[in-house]
Amino acid sequence: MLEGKDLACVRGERTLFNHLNFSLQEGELLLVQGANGSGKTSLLRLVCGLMAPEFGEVLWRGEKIGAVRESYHAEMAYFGHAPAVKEDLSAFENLDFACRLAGIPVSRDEVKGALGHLGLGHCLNLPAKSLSQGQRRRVALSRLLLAKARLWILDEPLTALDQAALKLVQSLLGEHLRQGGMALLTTHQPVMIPGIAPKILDLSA
Amino acid sequence: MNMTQTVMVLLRRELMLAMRRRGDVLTVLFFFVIVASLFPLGVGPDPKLLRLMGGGVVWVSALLAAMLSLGRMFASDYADGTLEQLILTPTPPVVWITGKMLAHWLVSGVPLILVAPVLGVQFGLSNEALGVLVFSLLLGTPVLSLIGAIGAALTLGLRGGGVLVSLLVLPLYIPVLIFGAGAVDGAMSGLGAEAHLSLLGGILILAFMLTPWAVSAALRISIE
Amino acid sequence: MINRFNKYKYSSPATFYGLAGRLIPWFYGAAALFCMAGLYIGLVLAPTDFQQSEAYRIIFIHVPAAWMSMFIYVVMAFWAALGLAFNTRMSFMMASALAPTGAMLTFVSLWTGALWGKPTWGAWWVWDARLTSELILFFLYLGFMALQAAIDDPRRADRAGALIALVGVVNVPIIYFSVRWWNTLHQGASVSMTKAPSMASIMLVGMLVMALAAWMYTIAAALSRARCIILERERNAQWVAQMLEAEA
Amino acid sequence: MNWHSWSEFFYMGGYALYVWGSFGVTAILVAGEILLLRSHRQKALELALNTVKYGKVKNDENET
Repeated sequence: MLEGKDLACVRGERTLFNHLNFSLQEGELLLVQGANGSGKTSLLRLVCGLMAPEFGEVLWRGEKIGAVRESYHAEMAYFGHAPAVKEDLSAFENLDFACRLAGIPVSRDEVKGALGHLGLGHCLNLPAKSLSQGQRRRVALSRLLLAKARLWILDEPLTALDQAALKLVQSLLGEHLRQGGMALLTTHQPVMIPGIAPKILDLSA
Repeated sequence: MNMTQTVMVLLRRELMLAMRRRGDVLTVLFFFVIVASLFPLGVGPDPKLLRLMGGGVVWVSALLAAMLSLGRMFASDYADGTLEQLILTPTPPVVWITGKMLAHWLVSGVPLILVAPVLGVQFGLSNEALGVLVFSLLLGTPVLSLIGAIGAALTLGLRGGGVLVSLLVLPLYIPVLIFGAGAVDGAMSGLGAEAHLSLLGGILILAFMLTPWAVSAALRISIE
Repeated sequence: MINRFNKYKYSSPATFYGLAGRLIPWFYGAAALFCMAGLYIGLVLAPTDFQQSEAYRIIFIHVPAAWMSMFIYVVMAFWAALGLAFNTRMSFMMASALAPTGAMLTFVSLWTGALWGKPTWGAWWVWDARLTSELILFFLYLGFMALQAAIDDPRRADRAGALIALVGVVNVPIIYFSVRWWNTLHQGASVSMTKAPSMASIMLVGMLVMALAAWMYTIAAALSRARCIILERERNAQWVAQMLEAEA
Repeated sequence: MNWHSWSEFFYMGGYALYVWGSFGVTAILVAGEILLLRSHRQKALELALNTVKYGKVKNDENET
């Protein structure tokens, strides 16, 4: 499904990685590991198409992602360092606009359900500026539930979350994978998902 | 989901955000009024001179005010990650970029057009010239948002971005200034404003067709 | 390892660096020769103009500088477009290498324009269409350089600069047209510098020779600046180490 | 030959300030650019030599 072929990434004067290969099939989890500055975030941005690789290519269903941009983006959800939550909008408005702009009309109940799933049911109408950093990240994560994407690309999804939320996110990941989804993620914490052995891609090597 | 829908959703979101940050919109408007009011204090109250200068002064003030508001166009979306998410939607970037530029014009261009007649009266413009002033702003201010978007996109996240954007964008604004102020001049002197206005319209069409592509490229460059 | 990033051998910085190093002295030499010849024609051989006396001799600097300043901007945009289209790093470096020389020549043409204007029009600065356009061109150069200077990441600096150069070159004709329009409307000074003196053919020859000198100088300066940029950017590359060791 | 004496040449029919002002400033600017280029080259060479001797400078931790 998703393949990286002979990828190279150069930032400034440094070659972050070179000759990098990976592949991801339905139901698989790929953990990207490496020291700070080894290019984890760059790899994720490259895979989702925010950045062009210096060399090599990323394939989705056997085609270059640049060539199938629309269908690729429709099936992919990205969660980056910044949660993409507007302070001046409420949790509901944030998710509602985000989904509509992504071309997925959602009802108020669906949004409520997704927020409830992440333990934020009571925050529906609160402006995001009154939410804590961890709560904002959970609002952003609930977007993943609404987007119903096959491929999740998550950059440090577990930072700034408390124990309960950590468990919750891991169980969401497990559910997503069991339904045939795919996930590519970077994290500093260990990821424990029963029944799933993650593939590891180590950039420091 | 079709493209007009995307643009409409984006517009609704941008207007809602602007409503919740009314202060920013009003700041630009006051800036416009203050800059235009400084000129008589600088050159003296001679009505003949002011009538002669009126169109040009209002236009220069509009240019500066439009430039001041450019920072808001992409900066907050860039900072909080919304811009990345927009790029990763299936919608072609030029579509939502057009929506963004339209929203910017509605929020920072239209208020200028509404206030401009008051400033024109202060400078003693004739009724006909006031009409032409409003019409020229109606054709010209969208161009300011369109061209300005390129500068705003290129300077995303740079230190000193605000000053830099003026250096990049103001030279490109010159044709709009010339034809806009020229139209008011033409109306005042009785030479007619049609030629100026149609050239301004031509520039608007050209900018509308070309700038979304340039902005799309610029955002890609800045976000990498 | 670096080699696989270079799609085209001759656009590779290493090849360019050596080639440019060998060419630069020739271009400087040619520039000096043309300049001496041009100055001899312009200052010594060319007769006194019956209208403007000796002041017209400024055009031997002014006109070539003005030509060159406009031409360099177009060439810069050409390299920028090439870089954006084919992702060749050398093209971006050439665009950045040309800008300071272009800005310098634009300034020269403004300066000499002012010095020519004072005795001819009686004012240091006249809002003449050509001078005004040249001033705007100067701003465009400054904008390009300021943008590149503000960006730390060389890749982004290259591309952002290239885009603004392209936007600029699309706008230049529109700006020039609008400024001329504005100028005729306000009946400002419409005397143009090139047609003012009744051009004797020797004057034309002098101007062309000076223009050639400006060409040669621009090429030499741009090439040597490009070499500096390459050295800064590629200092981690194998070939730089080998070259420096060979020289030491 | 258009001139009868050096002083006449330098006098430029009364336009000396303008003519020599133009040629002089241009010469200064060109010479200045050449000097700047030379120092730029010197700096670039020193930078490259330093890199070659002491290896890559790895101080940037930005991951983006």
